[in-house]
Amino acid sequence: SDDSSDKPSVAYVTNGVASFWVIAEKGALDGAKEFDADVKVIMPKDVEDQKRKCEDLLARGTDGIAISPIDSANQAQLLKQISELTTLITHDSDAPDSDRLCYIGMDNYTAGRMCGALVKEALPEGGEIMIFVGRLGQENARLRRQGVIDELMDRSHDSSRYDEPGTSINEGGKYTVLDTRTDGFDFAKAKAQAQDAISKYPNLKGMVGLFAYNPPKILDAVREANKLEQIQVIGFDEEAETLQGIQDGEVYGTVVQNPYRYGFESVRVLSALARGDKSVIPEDGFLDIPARQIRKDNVDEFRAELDRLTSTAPAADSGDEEGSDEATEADAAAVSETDSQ
Amino acid sequence: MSESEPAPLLSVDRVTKRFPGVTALKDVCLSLQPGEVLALIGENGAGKSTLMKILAGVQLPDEGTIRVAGNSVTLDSVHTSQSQGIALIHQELNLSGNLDVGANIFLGREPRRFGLIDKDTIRKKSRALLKRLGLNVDPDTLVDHLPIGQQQLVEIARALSVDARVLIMDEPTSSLSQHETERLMQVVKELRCDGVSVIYISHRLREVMELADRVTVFRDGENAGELTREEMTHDSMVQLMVGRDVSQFYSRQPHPPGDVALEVSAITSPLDPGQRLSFQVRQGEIVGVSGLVGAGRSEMLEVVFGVRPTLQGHVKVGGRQLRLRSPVDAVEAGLALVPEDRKKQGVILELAVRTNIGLAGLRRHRRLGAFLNEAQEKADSAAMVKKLRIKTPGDLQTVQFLSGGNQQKVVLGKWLAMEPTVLLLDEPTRGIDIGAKHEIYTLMDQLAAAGMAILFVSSEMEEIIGMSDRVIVMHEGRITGELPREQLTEQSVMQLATGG
Amino acid sequence: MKKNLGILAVIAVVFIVTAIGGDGFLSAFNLYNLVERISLYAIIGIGVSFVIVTGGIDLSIGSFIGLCAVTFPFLVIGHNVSLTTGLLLLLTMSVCAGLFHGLLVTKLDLQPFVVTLCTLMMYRGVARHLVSDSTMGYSDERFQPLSLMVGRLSELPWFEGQAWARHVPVALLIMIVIGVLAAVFLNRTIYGRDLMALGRNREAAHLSGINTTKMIILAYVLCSVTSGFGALLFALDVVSVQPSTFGSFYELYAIAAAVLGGCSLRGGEGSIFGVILGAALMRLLMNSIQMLGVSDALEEFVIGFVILLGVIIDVIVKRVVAKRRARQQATVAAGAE
Amino acid sequence: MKKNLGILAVIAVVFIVTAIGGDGFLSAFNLYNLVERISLYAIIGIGVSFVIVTGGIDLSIGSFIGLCAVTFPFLVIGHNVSLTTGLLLLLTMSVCAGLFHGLLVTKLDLQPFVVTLCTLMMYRGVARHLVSDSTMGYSDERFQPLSLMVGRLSELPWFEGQAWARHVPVALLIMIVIGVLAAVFLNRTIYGRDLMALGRNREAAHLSGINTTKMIILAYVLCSVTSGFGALLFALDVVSVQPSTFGSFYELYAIAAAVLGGCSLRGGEGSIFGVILGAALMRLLMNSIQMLGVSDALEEFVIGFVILLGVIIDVIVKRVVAKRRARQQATVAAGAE
Ligand SMILES: Nc1ncnc2c1ncn2[C@@H]1O[C@H](COP(=O)(O)OP(=O)(O)OP(=O)(O)O)[C@@H](O)[C@H]1O
Ligand SMILES: Nc1ncnc2c1ncn2[C@@H]1O[C@H](COP(=O)(O)OP(=O)(O)OP(=O)(O)O)[C@@H](O)[C@H]1O
Ligand SMILES: [Mg+2]
Ligand SMILES: [Mg+2]
Repeated sequence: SDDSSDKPSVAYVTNGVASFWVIAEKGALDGAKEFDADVKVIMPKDVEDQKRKCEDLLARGTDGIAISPIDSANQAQLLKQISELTTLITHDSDAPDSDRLCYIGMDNYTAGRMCGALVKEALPEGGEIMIFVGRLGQENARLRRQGVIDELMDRSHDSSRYDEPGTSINEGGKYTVLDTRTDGFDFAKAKAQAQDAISKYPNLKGMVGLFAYNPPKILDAVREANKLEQIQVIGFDEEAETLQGIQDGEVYGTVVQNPYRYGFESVRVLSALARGDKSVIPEDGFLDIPARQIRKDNVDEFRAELDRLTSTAPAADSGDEEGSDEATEADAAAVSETDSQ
Repeated sequence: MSESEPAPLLSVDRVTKRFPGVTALKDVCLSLQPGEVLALIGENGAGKSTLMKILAGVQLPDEGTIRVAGNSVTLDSVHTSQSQGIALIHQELNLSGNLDVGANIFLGREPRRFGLIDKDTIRKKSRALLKRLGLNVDPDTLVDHLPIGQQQLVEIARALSVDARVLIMDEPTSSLSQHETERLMQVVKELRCDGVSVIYISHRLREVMELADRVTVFRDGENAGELTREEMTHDSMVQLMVGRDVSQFYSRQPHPPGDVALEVSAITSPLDPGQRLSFQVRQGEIVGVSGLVGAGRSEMLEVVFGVRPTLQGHVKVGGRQLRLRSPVDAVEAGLALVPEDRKKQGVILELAVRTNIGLAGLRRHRRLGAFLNEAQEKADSAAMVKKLRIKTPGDLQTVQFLSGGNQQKVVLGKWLAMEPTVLLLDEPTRGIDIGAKHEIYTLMDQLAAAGMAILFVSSEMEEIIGMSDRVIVMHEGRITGELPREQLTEQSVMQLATGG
Repeated sequence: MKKNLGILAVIAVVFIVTAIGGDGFLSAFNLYNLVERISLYAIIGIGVSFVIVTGGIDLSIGSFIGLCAVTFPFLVIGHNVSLTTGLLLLLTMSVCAGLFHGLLVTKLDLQPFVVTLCTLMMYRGVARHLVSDSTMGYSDERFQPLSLMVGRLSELPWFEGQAWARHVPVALLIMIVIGVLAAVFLNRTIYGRDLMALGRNREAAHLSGINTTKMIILAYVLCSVTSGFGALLFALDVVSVQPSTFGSFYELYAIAAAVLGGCSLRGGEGSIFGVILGAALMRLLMNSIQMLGVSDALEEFVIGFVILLGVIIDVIVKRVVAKRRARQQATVAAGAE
Repeated sequence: MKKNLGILAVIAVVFIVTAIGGDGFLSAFNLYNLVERISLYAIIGIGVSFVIVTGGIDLSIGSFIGLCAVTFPFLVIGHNVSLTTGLLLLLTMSVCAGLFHGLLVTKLDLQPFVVTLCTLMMYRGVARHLVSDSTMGYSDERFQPLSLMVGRLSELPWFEGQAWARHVPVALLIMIVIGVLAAVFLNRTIYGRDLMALGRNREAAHLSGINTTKMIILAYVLCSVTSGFGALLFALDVVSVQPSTFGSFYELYAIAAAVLGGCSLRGGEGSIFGVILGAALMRLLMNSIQMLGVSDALEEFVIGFVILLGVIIDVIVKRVVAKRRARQQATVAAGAE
C-alpha cells in the first residue's frame, strides 16, 4: 500500500507486546488516517528483537521512526544508526543522549511519584506496602517503582536512585515497602504472588501494581482473601478490571498514561517532519503527555473517553473496521482539543 | 590339567558370577591351548555367554582368576581384554547402523593419518576381510541396509580385524545359512593354522564336530564335562548337555493335510518387483522355506504378515481375503510371526516375561471391551514358561536378563498363547539349545497335528529336511522350486537355493 | 508409590521447612491457593504424560493453552457464540491439534520434539493474530457457570453449606477425577498396556499386532484435549489472558512434573500418581519461596536446583535398593548350593 | 550436501520471493545484517549439534548464554577484572557447565532433557540474582577490542581498506572457522566417529572399547563452550543485556537449526553444513517477514510453519530417493542372474 510516494511512511516501535500498546497502535493508525501517512506498528519481544526489527525497518526504508527504547543507555549505537538514516523520535521512554528530535510521553519517575501520592491518600495512617511488577530489568518499571518508593519515603526528586529489591524499606516514616515481586509477565504467577503476599503478611495495608495487568490480579487475590476492607489496591494503566474496580470502590486509584495519544502524536510529528515541517517540535524537545491520577471521582469520565477511543478495539470484532473510522477520527480530534487547552 | 600339556594360553579358574536371582557361573574352569579350537556347548542359560563377556572385559567375575599366558589378569574393560589379544564376537549383533560397514569393522581402532581417520586404508582392509568371508558388499554401504545375516558377517569381520591371539565366537552362525557357515568353518580352520586359538560356541553340534579339537560342556553354570576329539559324538555331547539322551531327534510324523489355511497368490517379490510369489499351506502342514542369506525369505514372510507393503497379489487365510495393510490385520486373521531379529522385533527387553507373553493375546482376552484380563495373562505366561522350559527366576523377571535362547522362547510363547491358525516362523530355533530345539520340534509337530498350518524359514539344512512336509526354496527373491518330503536331500535343496 | 519415595521425601522436607520458617504458610487461605494451583498444573502434567509414555514429547502445550484461552472468549464474547457451542469448538480444536501432531509423528515419522516445537510457534502466532494482541478477559458474567470450576467446593449444589467444603477448591475434585480415569486407562486397559509397550519398543509392539499408529495418535489427542481443558481452567482462574505470553513455559512445568513423577522420556514408564506429586512439589516450592521471602531472582534457581536434587535422590535411592536386592538374592542363590 | 536438498530448496524459494516482494531486501545494509545474524545463530547451532549427535539435548543454552552475557560485564565493569582474566573465567565457567551436564548424564545416567531443563532454570536464576535484575551494558569502551568480533571485516588489520571487506561481517569469518573445525572434528577424527557411533548405539560403541562416558562429557563441554562464546558475540552485538530475558528461546532456535540441518534427535546423525543452512533459513525467514511487512503477530506462525514445511519436504524427498534406490537395487539383483 506504500507505493504512493507523496505519502510519508513512518514506523512506530514499542518496547514489547501488551494491550497497552494495542491502544497506542490504535492511536497511531488513527493518526495515519488523520495526517495521511502510512504507519507500520512494530511490537518487538525484547532488546535484541527491537534491534533486529529496527535494522530491518531501516533496510526497507522509512521516513521516520518513533521508538520506545528498552534500554536507552546501551542502545546508543542503534539510536545513532537510526538518527543517521532517518528521523528519530522517542515515545513512552526517552533517550536524552541520542539525537532524537523530540520525546513524546511522560516521565515514568514522576508518574511513579503520582502513584505513591495515591498510596498516601489511600493510607493516610501508613502501613506495609508490597509492589508488584512484570520485570525490573525495564527502565520504566524501575523508574515507576523508584518514584513510588521515594514518594512514600518523602525523599527528594531524584530518578537516579535505585533501592535493590529483596529488602524491606522504612526510613522512620509511616510507610514500609516490604518487597517487590516480579512475575516475568506470567499472569498466573502474578496472581499467585499477590495471593502469597497476602498469606505471608497478615497486616499488609497496600498493594501496588506497576504494570497494566498487575492491579486486576492483585484485586482478584484480595477479593478471594476477603481483605477488601484491610488492603488498598493502587495501580497503573487502564485495564478494564482496574477501572471497574475503582468504580466499585475496590481499587483506590490508578495512574494512567495516554497510550492512544502516544501513537497519535508520534505519527503526527513524524509525518509533519517527513513533509519538512519542523514547527511540530517543541523547543525543549519534550512533548508532554501528562500522566493522570484516576480515582472514583473521575473514573466515569475517563472510561467514557477511553471507550470512545477504543470503541473498535480489534478484539471486540475484527469485522467492521471501516464503519467506525470517521467516528474515531472525530474522537481523536476531540481528544487533542480537550488536552491542548 | 596334566603336566604333559604345554602351559595353556588362556585359563579360567573357578570363576563365579552372580546376577539378581541367578548364579550364572559356579566355579567354572576352562583352559585353551595355543592354536586350538575349543568348542563350548551347553543349554540355554548354561552360562556360556556370561563367561565370554567376562573374558571380553564386559563383565567382572565375582570370584575366580583368569590367566593369560600363565600370568593372572583382571579384565576390567574391553580395552584391557583387547590388549591381551582377546576378541569376542557377541551373540547379539552390536553394530551402529548409521555408520558404513568399514567404519563398524574398525570402530574404536581406526587407522589414522595425520591424526585424521584414514578412510582409504579402512576401505582397503575391510574389502579384504569381507572377501575372506565371502561377503561382497561395498565397505561404504550403511549397515542399516544389510539384512541380519550379512550384519552377522560384518561382526565376524570386525573380530578378525583385531588380529587376536584368542578369538571367541558366541554363536556366530545362528543367523547364517549353510553356504556362509561353510565359508566361516574354512576361515576358522585357516585361523587355527595361523596359530590363533578359538573358542567356538554353538548349538549346531554338526559344526562343533567338524571344527573342535576339544569340547567343554556347561550345565546350569557349572562344568558338566569335557570331551576330546575322539570322544565327540552327537549323543555323548547331548548326554552331557541335557543330562538325558535325545535320540530320534526330528519327531515329525506327517498327517494327511486338511484344506488350505494360507494361500498366497502372485504377490510381488519385495526384492525383485519383476517376480511374483505364490504358494499354499494347508492345515496340519509344516512347510519349510530355504535359501541363502539374502534370498528374501524374511521379506516374503514380512509381506504375508503385512509388515511390508506389497504392490500386487493377495493373501487368503482360511479362504478369507486379507487386507495386507499391517500386522494388526494379520493377527486378527489368526496369523502369527516369530521374527528373525528377536532383540529388535521379538521381545520388549525392558518388560517382564509375563507382559511379553501376554502382549499378543491382549485383545483376544480383554474384558468389558477394554480392560486387561490379568488372571488370563498370568495363567498363559505360567503355562508357556512350563511348556517351553524358559529358564528364568520367575515370570516377572525382565526379559533383557534372560539368556539369548530363553528370549527366543519368550517370543514363541507370546504367539502360542494366542493360538494362531497359521504360524510363520523366521529362524525359530536361532540360538536355541538342543533340548529346547527338540521341544520346539515336538511342539511344531503337535500344533500341526492339532490342525495349525506352519510356514518356517530356516537356514539350518538339517531342520529343514527333518521337519518339513514340503520345502519352498528361494533364490534372490524368486521361488526357484518346491520339494515334497520324499525328494528332500541337501543336494536338491542347495541346487535350487543357488539358482537352480 | 514405592518408586516415588525420593520425591515424597523432598516434598515432606520442603513442607516442614516452610511450615516452620514461613509465616502464613499454613493459613487456610494459602493452603487453599496451593492446592488449587497444584490441581491445575497436575492436570496438564497428566495430559503430557500420555505422550511421554509413548516416548514422545509435546512442547506445544504452553502456546496451545494460550491459543485456547484466547479463542474461547474470542468466540463467546467477540462473536456471541453460546457457551456450549464455544466449548464444543474448543474440544474440536483440541482434537484436531492432537490429530495433527499424531499424524505427523506416525505417518511421516517426524520427531515429536520437532513437530511440537514448530506448532509451539504456530499456535502462539495464531493466538496473537486472532485478537491482534489485545488482552482477553473472562470477567464477563457469561462465563459465570464455568467459573464454578475454579471456585470453592461449597459453591456446588451437592456440597451446599458444608463448612469443610469452603476450604476445598473444585479444581482438586476435577484433578482427582481426571487422575483416577487416567490411572485406570494407563494401568488397567489394553490401550494403556499398548502405549507402555510401544513406548519401549515400537517395532516389536507393531509386530505383536498392536496398532501403534492409532495408539500414538490417541496419546497426542488425549494430551491436547487435556491441555485445552486445562487452558480453560487457567484462564478462568487468572481471568485475563494476554495472547503473547499466556501459558508460555507451561509445557516445561508439565514435562518437569511428569519426569519428577517417574515418567521416562525414553518412553514406556509413567505413573499418574507420580505426576501429581511432581506438580505438587513444584507448586509447593514456588509457594515456599514466596513464603520464606526468598528474592524472586533466586526463585528459578531454587526450583531448578530442587527438581534436579529430586531426580538425583530418586536415582540414588533406586540404585541402593537394586544393590540390596541383588546382594540378598545373590546370598540366597549362594546358599542354595 | 545431497541430504540438504529439501531445505536448500526452501531457502531459495524464500529468498527469491523476498527479493521480488520486499523493497530493500537486497540492499548491502540488509544483507550485511542478515549474514551477521545467520553467523551468530549458526555458531550456537553448531554447538548444540555435538550434543544432539550423541542422542542428547541441551535446553540450557539460552539461559546459559544469558548467564555468561551477564557475568562478563559483571566481572569486567563491576569488579575491574581485566578482559583476558574475564575471558578465562568465562571459559572456565563454560567448561564447568559442560562437565556438570556431562557427568550427570553419564555417571548418574540422568536424562539430558531433564538435567538441562533444570540447569536452564538454575542459570537464569543465578544470572538474575548476580546483578539483582539490573540491565548490563557492553557500551563501555573497555569492550572495544572485543567489539571487533561483531564489526566489519575491514576493521581488521589484515583486510585494511579492502572495499569488499566493508560489507562482510567478522562474525561470518568466525562462524566459518568454527564450522570447518567442527566439520573436521565430526567427520574426520576418531572422536567424531566415536560420537556418531555411540549416538546411535551406545552399547555397541561401549563393547567396541569406546570410552562412551568420556566422549559424551566431551560433547557437552564443547556445546557449553560454544554457547559461552556465542553469548559473548550476542551480547557485544546487542550491547544491552537483560538478565531475565537475554538468550531465552535461543536453545530452541539452535536445536531447530540443527534439526532442520539434518541432525536426528535420536542421535547418530548430523551435518555441520546442514546446521548452518538451518540457521540461515530461520534468520532469512524472520528478515523476510519484516521485509514483506507481515504483521508481527504472524511472525511466529510463519516461522513455525515454514520450519515444519522444511522438515516435511525433507522427509518426503528422502523417501522418494530411498524408493528409487530400492527399485534400482532390485532391478540390479534381478539383472544379476
Ligand atoms: N545381566 C544379567 N542379569 C541377570 N541375569 C543374567 C544377566 N545375564 C545373564 N543372566 C542369566 O545368567 C544365565 C546365563 O546366561 P548366558 O547368557 O550366559 O547363557 P548362555 O549359555 O549364553 O545361553 P544361550 O545359549 O541361550 O546364549 C541365564 O540364566 C541368564 O538369565
Ligand atoms: N533394510 C534393508 N535395506 C535394504 N536392503 C535390504 C534390507 N533388508 C534386507 N535387504 C535386502 O533384502 C535381501 C534379503 O534380506 P534377508 O537377508 O532378510 O533375506 P533372507 O532370505 O531372510 O535372509 P536371512 O537368511 O538373513 O533371513 C538381502 O539381499 C538384502 O540386501
Ligand atoms: Mg549366549
Ligand atoms: Mg531373514
